[in-house]
Amino acid sequence: MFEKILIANRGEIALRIHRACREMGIRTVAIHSTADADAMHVRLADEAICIGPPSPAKSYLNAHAILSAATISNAEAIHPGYGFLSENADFAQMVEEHGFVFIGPSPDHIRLMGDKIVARTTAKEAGLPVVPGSPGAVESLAEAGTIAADIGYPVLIKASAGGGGRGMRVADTAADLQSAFEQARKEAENSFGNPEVYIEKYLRTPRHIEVQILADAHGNVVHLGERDCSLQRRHQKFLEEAPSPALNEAERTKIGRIAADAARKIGYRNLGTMEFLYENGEFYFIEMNTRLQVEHPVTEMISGLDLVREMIRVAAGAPLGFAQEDIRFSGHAIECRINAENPVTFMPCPGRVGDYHAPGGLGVRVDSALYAGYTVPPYYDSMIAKLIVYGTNRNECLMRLRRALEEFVIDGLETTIPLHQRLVTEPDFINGEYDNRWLERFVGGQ
Amino acid sequence: MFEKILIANRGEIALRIHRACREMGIRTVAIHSTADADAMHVRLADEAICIGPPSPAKSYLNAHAILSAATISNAEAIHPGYGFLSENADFAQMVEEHGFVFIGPSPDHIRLMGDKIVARTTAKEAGLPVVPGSPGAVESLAEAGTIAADIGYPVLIKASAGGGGRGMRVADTAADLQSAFEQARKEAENSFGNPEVYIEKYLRTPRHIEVQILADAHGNVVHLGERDCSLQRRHQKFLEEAPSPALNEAERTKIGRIAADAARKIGYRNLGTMEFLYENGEFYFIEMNTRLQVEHPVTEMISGLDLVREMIRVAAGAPLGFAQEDIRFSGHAIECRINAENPVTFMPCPGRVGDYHAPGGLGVRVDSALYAGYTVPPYYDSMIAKLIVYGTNRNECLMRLRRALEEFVIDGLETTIPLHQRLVTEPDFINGEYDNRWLERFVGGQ
Amino acid sequence: MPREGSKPQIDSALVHQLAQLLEETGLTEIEYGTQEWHLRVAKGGLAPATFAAIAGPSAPAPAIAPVENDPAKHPGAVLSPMVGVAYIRPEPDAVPFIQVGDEVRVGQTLVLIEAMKVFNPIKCARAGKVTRILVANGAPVEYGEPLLIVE
Amino acid sequence: MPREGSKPQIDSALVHQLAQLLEETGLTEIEYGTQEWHLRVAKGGLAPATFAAIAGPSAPAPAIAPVENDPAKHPGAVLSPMVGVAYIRPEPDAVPFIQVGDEVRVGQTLVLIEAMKVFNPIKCARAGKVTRILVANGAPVEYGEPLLIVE
Repeated sequence: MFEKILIANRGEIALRIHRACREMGIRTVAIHSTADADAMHVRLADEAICIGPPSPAKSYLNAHAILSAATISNAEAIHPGYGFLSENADFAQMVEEHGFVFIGPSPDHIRLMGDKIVARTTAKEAGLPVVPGSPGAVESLAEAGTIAADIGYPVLIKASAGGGGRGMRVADTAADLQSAFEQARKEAENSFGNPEVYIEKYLRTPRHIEVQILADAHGNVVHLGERDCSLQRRHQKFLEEAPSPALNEAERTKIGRIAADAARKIGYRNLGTMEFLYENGEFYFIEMNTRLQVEHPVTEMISGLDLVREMIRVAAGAPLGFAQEDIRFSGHAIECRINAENPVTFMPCPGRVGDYHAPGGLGVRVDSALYAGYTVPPYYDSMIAKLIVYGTNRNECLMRLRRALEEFVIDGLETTIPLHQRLVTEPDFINGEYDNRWLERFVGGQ
Repeated sequence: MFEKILIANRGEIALRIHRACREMGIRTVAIHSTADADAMHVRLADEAICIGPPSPAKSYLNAHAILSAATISNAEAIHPGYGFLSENADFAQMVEEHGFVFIGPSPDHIRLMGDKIVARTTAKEAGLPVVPGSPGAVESLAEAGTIAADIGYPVLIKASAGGGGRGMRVADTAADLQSAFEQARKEAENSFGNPEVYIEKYLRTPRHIEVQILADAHGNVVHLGERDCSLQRRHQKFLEEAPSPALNEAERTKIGRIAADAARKIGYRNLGTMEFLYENGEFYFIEMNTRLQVEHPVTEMISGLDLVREMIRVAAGAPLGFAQEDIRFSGHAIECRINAENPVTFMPCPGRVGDYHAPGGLGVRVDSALYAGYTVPPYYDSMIAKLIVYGTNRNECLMRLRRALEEFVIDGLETTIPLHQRLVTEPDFINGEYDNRWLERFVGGQ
Repeated sequence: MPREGSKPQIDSALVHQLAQLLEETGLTEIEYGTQEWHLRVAKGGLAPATFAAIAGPSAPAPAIAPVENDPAKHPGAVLSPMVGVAYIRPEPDAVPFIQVGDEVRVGQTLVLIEAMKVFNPIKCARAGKVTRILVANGAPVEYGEPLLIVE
Repeated sequence: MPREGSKPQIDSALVHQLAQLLEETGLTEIEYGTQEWHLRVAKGGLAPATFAAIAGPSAPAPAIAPVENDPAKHPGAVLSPMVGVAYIRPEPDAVPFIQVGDEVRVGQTLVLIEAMKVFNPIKCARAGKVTRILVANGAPVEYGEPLLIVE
């Protein structure tokens, strides 16, 4: 096992990784920008190294600085967390070339899944159901028209290099196609420096369901069930739950097996997530995230596994300690993402935290790097805490979530807690009857 | 189910009960002394009623005031928590006579187990192994000599009305008997107003192992495994774990079955704990606690049950939702009691809490009514927080406990956290090799 | 609670404003505070200032209640010695024990508190005039709750 | 969490400002506080000014760092522009680039920082005299860490 791991991230996920390392007896190296000198992960780590100024490009995205920090601290492995360089194949390759272990999949797999068109083709070949669409990039409006007519409207035009909802446009009818096509290309060009787009069937009321995969370096692959992440606003997940209230046991087992088989076929290693749209009993692969997800705790709660520990074990070459049949899911878990944002306008609200009091007691987990007096810097993501609640069934989980939200105190900042409080009393949510567009409607389409 | 429950307690256990009620959709009434007007349970409850001045005798032990509060708030049931009136049979009876439900066993069972000699006889008749000793009260030194010679030295002289370690003396040889007998009687007289004592075989290196029992009003009884509470100082438990590192599966199943059978035989109802001494593979019943225990969370962690919820359900007349064979234990849990005390001298240290930051993340639960700026009043118990940690096995649990203790910040007060931090690195503790006297030696026999 | 940065800054206008109030009112000292800040100005040869601690990081609830309006703090307040139900008449149709404006003497029953089905007379401990009655007939009262004010 | 002491420091400007307000307003005493800090100044026959350092709700972090002793805050400090390993000599046996007391000119190499196997010369941006060298040869340095002081 590793003696020392460098954590190439910040915020709650840096703390999450630090905790897993501590619990495995592994020493931790925190890296940080000058804006994060007082951050929780910096305070708790065995060593901390300032690698640059606040700008992410010069600190958390600065591969050279991170590798220098790994060198001077004699770290053996680097955990990239999520965001920043976690899905950057070149970074993963540099890490390996410099003799460190990258705690994640191989650079080749990151690269493969990083290009959405290649990912889709690969997924299809590996047996995953995909949304009907263009076989590859669509170069002209004429070609787009032919394909759209073939798969049937509405269609979605998506940037090949896309992510986070940018470079995406819907055409409801043939009349909308031209403007959607042109806007998507333009936004793709602006956002990713690459105007290439492709076309897919647009689903009207899909749910976002993703399957967690874990694979070791010896060809063993398991799935850890699904997460329902349909509650999104502007393609940002807001609340996630496991298991999905929409799936039955047979569907769950089937999609899990399909996802694990596909991961096995492509020789995938470490943790990964296959994201699907789900509508009318059908799954459609959309993309694979080759990293730890923000919402991984809900899977941990129902499977009893520590996913960060598993990532580290697998990266160190250890075989999985269990087979698919050993994995038992029990109970229900929900994660609320708490952002430093106005709960109505969603304007980010960085600043100094006054009182901070996390809820406690049975079945309540808080993953947060906040503390009273901490200043949330304006340079990074606005997610400041994750509240994860477990119950033996969904109803118990909802009731517990409600009381935990009542106890949560974060003063000095505006947060999305009030919106979560409204959400947990909504009949649609209580009944599990929501799709990917429900939350946007609920918050007034903002 | 009840609409409204009055919580006849304070501190973390009042908050614990409040949380269970909230999660069941039951409204809560907090009672409090004037010293606790700012307490967490008071802030969170649906209603709060001040029932008296700081002195416990005039507030939390004031049965009349509590019943008046239940009357004016239209509560249907009263949860007594632990300590205070929780094992007061007269109070339980008054509660019932006034038409409220007492969330606990019947007054008769409380009374039965409240007298230690009667309890011992009852336990023996119900099939529980007991420590060899006098059949009842020992009136004279001569009688004490005969009995001691018969069961063999060392012997323990104990107050019939005793508890908390008062009115207890060991005689190692016949030469010590007279002074031990006289001192025990005197202390019993002073502490409990009753000099009656009895004699038991004194075990040199026993462990304190207790079995959790849960029974409904329809004759269904289950056991929820054991807790090892051997780490004690002056008969006050300091750290508890489940399962016990000393028991094997066969012993666990056997003592659990014996305890459940005994509870069934005496017609016990609601939650209860049978405490045993364990030495050389043998169990010896010492007493039964007819209430919720401080350390109940470790059982919750390994059984997946919410014991306070179960108490409320059973008190409302609901049958248990599971049979013995449905109960599965998994993993390992440890609870650290964190007291506002100097960790070396154990001098209580009430006062104002400065910064407060509870540890979070996977497998960590904190039950505490503290918050930053709260003033711990000097009138009540010094326990201010319980840190409960779960792991899939004991080693994982210990590693997680270590990191959680590193993260816990309680400023402004002296606490026992440093002692827990020392404890978790001690080889004897890590190996599970400790008995009831180990902690006293570890802290220097203070 | 919105909170500004920690950089010490003095609001001179505020000091001037309090200084002027000092002039206008003829007081020798004004102390003013909120949860967030605290200001005291004084004039003349006063006793050394005693500065009470600042409210601090105050928990989820408001720390300071408006002292002057709290009848429980009134020197003439008669506080409930127990939790129960207050009655201001001996019987439903009887006249009240007392009314505002009444002169009361020591030992006179002011209110009954029912607790555990027992009616406990609350007697007057200090003679005076009833200036306020703070409880309604049949209202539940907490320990320490003000029942009436005798001045 | 390791914690440094919040070393009390006096902001003289603040005291001066309040002293001037005292003059202007004719007051004899001003006490001013926020949750973070508290200051009282007095004049005349009063007790001497007490500076009650209020610890405040202060988070785990020190609110104010000791400015004078931190070389990174020194106006002549040369800070490392990257994380890496510092070398004060061009080769293991060579003489150091600079020594304390040297006069340095703009553009002169002061230190090398090795990062990603590349040696980056850190050049002098402002002429002056080297008064302190703060890193040892071969020592790892963070971004922003002071390397030497040129005055």
